[in-house]
Amino acid sequence: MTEPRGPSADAAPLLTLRGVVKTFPGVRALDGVELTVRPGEVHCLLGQNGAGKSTLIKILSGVHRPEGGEILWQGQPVSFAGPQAAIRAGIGTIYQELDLVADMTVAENILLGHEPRTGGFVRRGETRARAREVLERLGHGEIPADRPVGRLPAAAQQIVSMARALSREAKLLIMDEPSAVLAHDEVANLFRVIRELKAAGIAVIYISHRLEEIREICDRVTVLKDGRTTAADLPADTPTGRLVDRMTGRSVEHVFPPRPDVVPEGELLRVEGLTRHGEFTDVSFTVGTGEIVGIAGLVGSGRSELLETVYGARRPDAGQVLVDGRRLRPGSIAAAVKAGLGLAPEERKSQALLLGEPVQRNIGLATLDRRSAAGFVRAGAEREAAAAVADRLELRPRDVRRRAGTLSGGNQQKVVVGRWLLGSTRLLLLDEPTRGVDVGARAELYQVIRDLAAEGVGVLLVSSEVPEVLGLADRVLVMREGRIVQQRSARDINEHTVLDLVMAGSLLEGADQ
Amino acid sequence: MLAGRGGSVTELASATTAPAAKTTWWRDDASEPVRRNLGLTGVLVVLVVIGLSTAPNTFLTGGNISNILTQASAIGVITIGMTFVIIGGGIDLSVGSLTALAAVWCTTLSTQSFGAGGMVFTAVVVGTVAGAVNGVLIAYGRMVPFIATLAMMVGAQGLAEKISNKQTQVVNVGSINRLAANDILGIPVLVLIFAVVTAACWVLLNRTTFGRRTVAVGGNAEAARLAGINVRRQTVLLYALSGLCCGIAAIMVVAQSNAGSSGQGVLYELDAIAAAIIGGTSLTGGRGTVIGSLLGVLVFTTITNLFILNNLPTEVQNIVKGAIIVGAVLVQQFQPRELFRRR
Amino acid sequence: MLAGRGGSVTELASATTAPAAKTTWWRDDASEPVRRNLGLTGVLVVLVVIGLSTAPNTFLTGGNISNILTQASAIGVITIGMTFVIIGGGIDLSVGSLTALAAVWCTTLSTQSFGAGGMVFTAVVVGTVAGAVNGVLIAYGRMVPFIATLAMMVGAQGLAEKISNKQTQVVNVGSINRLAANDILGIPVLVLIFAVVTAACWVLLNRTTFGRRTVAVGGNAEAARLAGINVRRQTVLLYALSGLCCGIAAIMVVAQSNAGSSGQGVLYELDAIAAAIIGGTSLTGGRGTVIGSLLGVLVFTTITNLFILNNLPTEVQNIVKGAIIVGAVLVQQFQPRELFRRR
Amino acid sequence: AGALVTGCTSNNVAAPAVTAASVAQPSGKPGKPITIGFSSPAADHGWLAAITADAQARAKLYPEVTFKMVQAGADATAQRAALETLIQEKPDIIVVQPFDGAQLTATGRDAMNAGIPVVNLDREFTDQLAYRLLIQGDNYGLGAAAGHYIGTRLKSAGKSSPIIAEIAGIDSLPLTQARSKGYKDALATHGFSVSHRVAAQFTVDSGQQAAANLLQAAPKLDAIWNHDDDQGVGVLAAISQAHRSEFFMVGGAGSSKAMQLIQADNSVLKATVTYSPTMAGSAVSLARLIANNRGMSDLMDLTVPKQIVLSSETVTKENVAQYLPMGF
Ligand SMILES: Nc1ncnc2c1ncn2[C@@H]1O[C@H](COP(=O)(O)OP(=O)(O)OP(=O)(O)O)[C@@H](O)[C@H]1O
Ligand SMILES: Nc1ncnc2c1ncn2[C@@H]1O[C@H](COP(=O)(O)OP(=O)(O)OP(=O)(O)O)[C@@H](O)[C@H]1O
Ligand SMILES: [Mg+2]
Ligand SMILES: [Mg+2]
Repeated sequence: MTEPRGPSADAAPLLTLRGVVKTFPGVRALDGVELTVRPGEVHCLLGQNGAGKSTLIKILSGVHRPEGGEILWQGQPVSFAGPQAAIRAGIGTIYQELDLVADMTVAENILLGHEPRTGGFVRRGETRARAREVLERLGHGEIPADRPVGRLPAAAQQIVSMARALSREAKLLIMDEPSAVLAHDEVANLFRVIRELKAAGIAVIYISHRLEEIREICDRVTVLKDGRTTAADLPADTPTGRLVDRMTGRSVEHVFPPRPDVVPEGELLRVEGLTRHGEFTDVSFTVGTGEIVGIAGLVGSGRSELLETVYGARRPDAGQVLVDGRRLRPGSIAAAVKAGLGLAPEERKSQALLLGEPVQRNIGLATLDRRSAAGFVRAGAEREAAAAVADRLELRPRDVRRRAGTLSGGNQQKVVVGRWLLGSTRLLLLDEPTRGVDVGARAELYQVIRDLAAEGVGVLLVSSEVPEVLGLADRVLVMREGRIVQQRSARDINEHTVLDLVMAGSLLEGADQ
Repeated sequence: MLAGRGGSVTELASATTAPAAKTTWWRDDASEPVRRNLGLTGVLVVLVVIGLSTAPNTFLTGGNISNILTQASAIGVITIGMTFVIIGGGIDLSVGSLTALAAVWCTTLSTQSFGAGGMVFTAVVVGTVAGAVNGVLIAYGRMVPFIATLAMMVGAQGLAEKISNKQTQVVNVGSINRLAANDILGIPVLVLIFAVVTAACWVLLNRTTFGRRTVAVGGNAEAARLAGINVRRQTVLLYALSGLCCGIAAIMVVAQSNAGSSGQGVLYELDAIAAAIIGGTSLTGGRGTVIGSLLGVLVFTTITNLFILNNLPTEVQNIVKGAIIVGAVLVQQFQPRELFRRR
Repeated sequence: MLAGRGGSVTELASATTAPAAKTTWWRDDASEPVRRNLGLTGVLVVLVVIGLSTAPNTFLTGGNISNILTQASAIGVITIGMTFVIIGGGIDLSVGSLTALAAVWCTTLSTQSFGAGGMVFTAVVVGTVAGAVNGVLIAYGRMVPFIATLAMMVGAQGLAEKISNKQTQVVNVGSINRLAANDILGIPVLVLIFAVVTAACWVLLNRTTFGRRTVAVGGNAEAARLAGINVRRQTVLLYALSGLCCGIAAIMVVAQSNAGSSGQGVLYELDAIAAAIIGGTSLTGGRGTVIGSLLGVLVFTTITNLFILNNLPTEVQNIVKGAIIVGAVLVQQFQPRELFRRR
Repeated sequence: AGALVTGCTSNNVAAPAVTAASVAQPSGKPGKPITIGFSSPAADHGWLAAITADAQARAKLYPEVTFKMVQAGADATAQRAALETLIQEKPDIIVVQPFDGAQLTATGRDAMNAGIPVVNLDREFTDQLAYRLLIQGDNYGLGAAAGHYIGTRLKSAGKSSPIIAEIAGIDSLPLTQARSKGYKDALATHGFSVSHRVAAQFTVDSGQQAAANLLQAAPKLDAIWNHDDDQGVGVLAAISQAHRSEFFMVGGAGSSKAMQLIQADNSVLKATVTYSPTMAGSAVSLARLIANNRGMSDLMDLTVPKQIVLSSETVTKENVAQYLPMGF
């Protein structure tokens, strides 16, 4: 063990939480949390999906009010009446769910609530200038300050969200899974910024399910389980097994299930010359029965669009999609679903979930017809099927009658994937399936995907985490700027090669193609 | 318990028992509509108490109750159709005009010559087709529902005036007129029709794939689309259903007034939307209940009845009605716990 | 997971110059509101061409143009207020009644005795206070805007009837009456007021923190709250602004008719909402422009003027108006690219 | 009588024209070509429809008259827009039935100032400078006539404290207020008062609803006055649905359907008080005379008088035959 990094342990704490309690109808989300954060340290919060991390930070940022316990801010007990109070006290927050106003420009979003102004009039030039300054600092000067935020892809929106938190004078910056929508290069960028903040004496609370990030950036770690602190102030290099044990109460053995040796026979999906102008060009590949094909690439390389086009949610400008050798009607989701395709989309809130509806209905949504007779839904069958999926994916809480909107982020993600585990899906299109999913559940999910493949289901997987693509897929496609630049068996390719291919200006490109 | 200050690594006995996620289903948010309906029932009870104390001799008579229910019938059927549209994420401003159009069309002399069957058929077809046109404009023409149905509201009104030449068309088909005059086992026929429509629509919303799709389309259209639901078709069907309800309501209105006129149905859209919303249907879509809308209609109809029983002048009626709406909603929302909590 | 190989990843990433710079983060259709307004301007041009060909001698005369603009003034001011409310994520059904209430209140004999200043002051205060009450019910009573303003619509109507005793109150204050009769440099005073309100509201929406907060609250109330904006206060202010606009409009209506009556402002809510929406304001909040609403009002007023010039009977007017609305929206939405592409 | 009750409240929209022809004789010789502008509130209501139909039919009788009718919306603002536009077109004379006299007075004055004489039909402007001729029905008299009929009939039936109801039209219109006041005043002269008053919207279904509730509020009634025969269709439907017949009812305005029922004498409707839309035809005829600078042949005066108030007649079984042709 090395010395805990960061400021010395006996510096006066910036923030202390004692016995904080918060309940939602039917759930005790926080049940006596203890946390101590010192100035200038990067403090990580670890915990499974639904452990209460987001709830905790929402209490710190004044969104929720605790029902019990004590919060000491710079030694003084505080109770924030609302987000405004927390902001004024010097706590900035990057929330897990995006908190941007789609129709406002990047600059306006960044300075929302504290616009530079003269007597009620916004000083627009200064707004833009300050926004650019923060974006530069984040290494993203290329994001246009005048563009409405709703027109940026998710990753860019995340950066805007960070820029907003940075634009305020904060003593403590809270980041709730900022890396979930970021690719590795963006994460590196983020870490650079965090180090700068740290150097300036600003404390950071960092939440992530990626343990290696914690090792890289954190000074200390606090682990939550079921709303309680199970370990506080662990050093960053605590062995993974120990961390996982604190989080889950058990150890997670193999992250990636073993790949079968048999070469999949039989072709399920064939994509030929698929093109959508401005998104991707001349994409061709196949997926066999029981084969898992992974697509790696940078954010913005057009992978999501490709999946959606294969699925019929977008109409291609050229090319065709064949299932079992039969051409799918372009632009028809109905045809795709009928042929056995299923898509777990990238944005769970906007693209996948009915947040006001119970989990069981969300899970049953795509296969409604299969559990109905003469137009009548067999609700019992639906509940049973949903409960089985919930068991298989370790949904927390397990109750499938809860509204989907009350689940934690990671558990919502499980519902999205779980929808396609029902019924006779033959080709599963997964777009960032593990975004925000905790280590334990992730392993379960990988196993489920592998099991499905073993049953003969084809899987097309898009992920921004290269190791996930390499570890899970049988075959890897690498996309760059809307083109497939490499197709290879996962055994014959390593992370370094993928990253080289993914980046612009790769030397390997000419050699391989 | 966790006082560990300083850099010391404090570990707790690994918490293997999971005390947290104990769910008590009755406090669960899923029961929110039920609570809301209870609130509305409470409002209704208060109104009944007011009725009993201000008009003790007339309010709770069989005649007055069946009067209230009869008054609620036509607007009730329309509100149920509206509920589906709103749950499906839309709005239908044309219900009043469609009712007028169907009423006028089914009472022209030539339609009347086909007898009651012909009239019912005409009303239902006119309503459904016009509703479907709304749906097509919205689903395929990608018009905002508010504007598309506003255009239909204006246009159908004009068409109804054109057909009737702005004259009130008297109905001479006895069986239609008797619809409103007769009752079965003491229950007026119109009320029975309303009950049947309500029951059927409850089943439709809660037990069928159509109902599920409606909720999905209104709750998150993109998610519904990606789950393989034909959002456009569903949209057309929803507006057609609302139009169908207008057709049924038109027959009821015609039976009640023994006449068809382009002046019928005026402002029904506002009444129907208000009843649905006070019944807990969310204007942003994806949420609402048939029972809530039923209660909403009954509340409004009972208020009107109370006013007349108490002989209130219209201006006072209006002021009091505004106050009652505010009061009803605030009562309905009242949750003791929330008093002490911000959001 | 980068486990184990994390180090190399980081090196690689930091070694390469920010690769994101190569990606295009956006697709260029930021000019959507502009395009939309262009579409509406197109619709207006088409209407002018129709006017020129069907009523060549009267349509483009100075008298008729200032007539159209004058007709647009009062409803225009209300529409601008409504635009703010809708952008802020709400809706205001009470504008018609508030106009009536302000008109009636400012034309009582006792108010008239204070002269023009007293009348203007009364109308503006009545409108603003009633609007603020809407806002309080919505922001603090957590009522759905539709229901809260519906209650206000009904209640204010009753109050207006009560105050005026349902009599039309004639105005004897010369300077108020002259507002509608006079013009400055050939432009009617009412049109000038409308222009000033429009310009001021454009600045308010586009150049002030108030405007930005309106968009934020309507676009994503939760995000606005998290950013430290006082959402409730903003909501109250928005409805008060709408009420203020009703007060101004009441003065304009009173000046035009030399009278105040509880029948004034009937159905203004529908006209204002329709004009705002056709002008590109989104009913879900967060999006809309003052210019679009201005164009929307002009389109509707011009349509009405064309009907009158062409002597159409009302039923035909209605049918044609429905068709024009549909046509206008479809034309406005027309994008050649979209024909070939879904989504 | 059932056979008579066909189709519409008015089976013959053109009927007023026949009456017009007979009345139009005296000053009938053609004059110079003139344009008569006409505006009335647009409303989908039988009586208002009859107003426009009658005016139009009368204008057709005069070959030299160009009839320019503008309709717009259903409120004063919309009508003002219509009239301002009409004024731009400079007709020789304008006949206007304002939505609300007070609110359109300024517009009437504008027309007069622009040199266009105005015939003010039915609803009175508040300023005499705003019109050349006022021809109106008598709303107060309408209510008074109904009140007198009911009062007299109840008196002679020996009732001492009868229960009397009123079903008004749109309550916020000044004309409704005038009618109710006349009714109340007339009843008071008999020592009676209105015990139940409800307001409808001049439409059939609003009449039905108001009446249905009213019948519940008053388990026993002696008399009802319903302001308007069009909404009366609904009122009568509600009465028959409630199986009530212990009272009698008086209508208002005088539709042909109502008169037929009175003639048949098999319903509760025993009388109606006229408020005839034929005043529109008269207004057009008189406008023509004014535009030609002529007087009415039966009067000594060289020009048309400034004001004509039509009286409201009570139509009962005894005299209904005489009024039937005037029904709308
Ligand atoms: N608004 C809410 N209403 C009801 N229950 C809620 C609400 N928000 C959170 N919960 C519940 O509280 C618990 C903690 O959720 P929280 O979002 O804090 O988890 P988390 O640790 O952030 O998980 P994840 O890693 O998946 O984001 C969960 O059981 C969740 O279902
Ligand atoms: N909302 C949007 N509006 C305009 N352009 C967009 C939008 N979303 C994505 N794009 C563009 O589409 C292309 C593909 O973007 P996208 O981020 O979906 O790709 P991806 O490979 O799926 O990345 P990710 O890792 O985020 O899934 C990019 O050129 C991007 O600029
Ligand atoms: Mg979370
Ligand atoms: Mg993507």
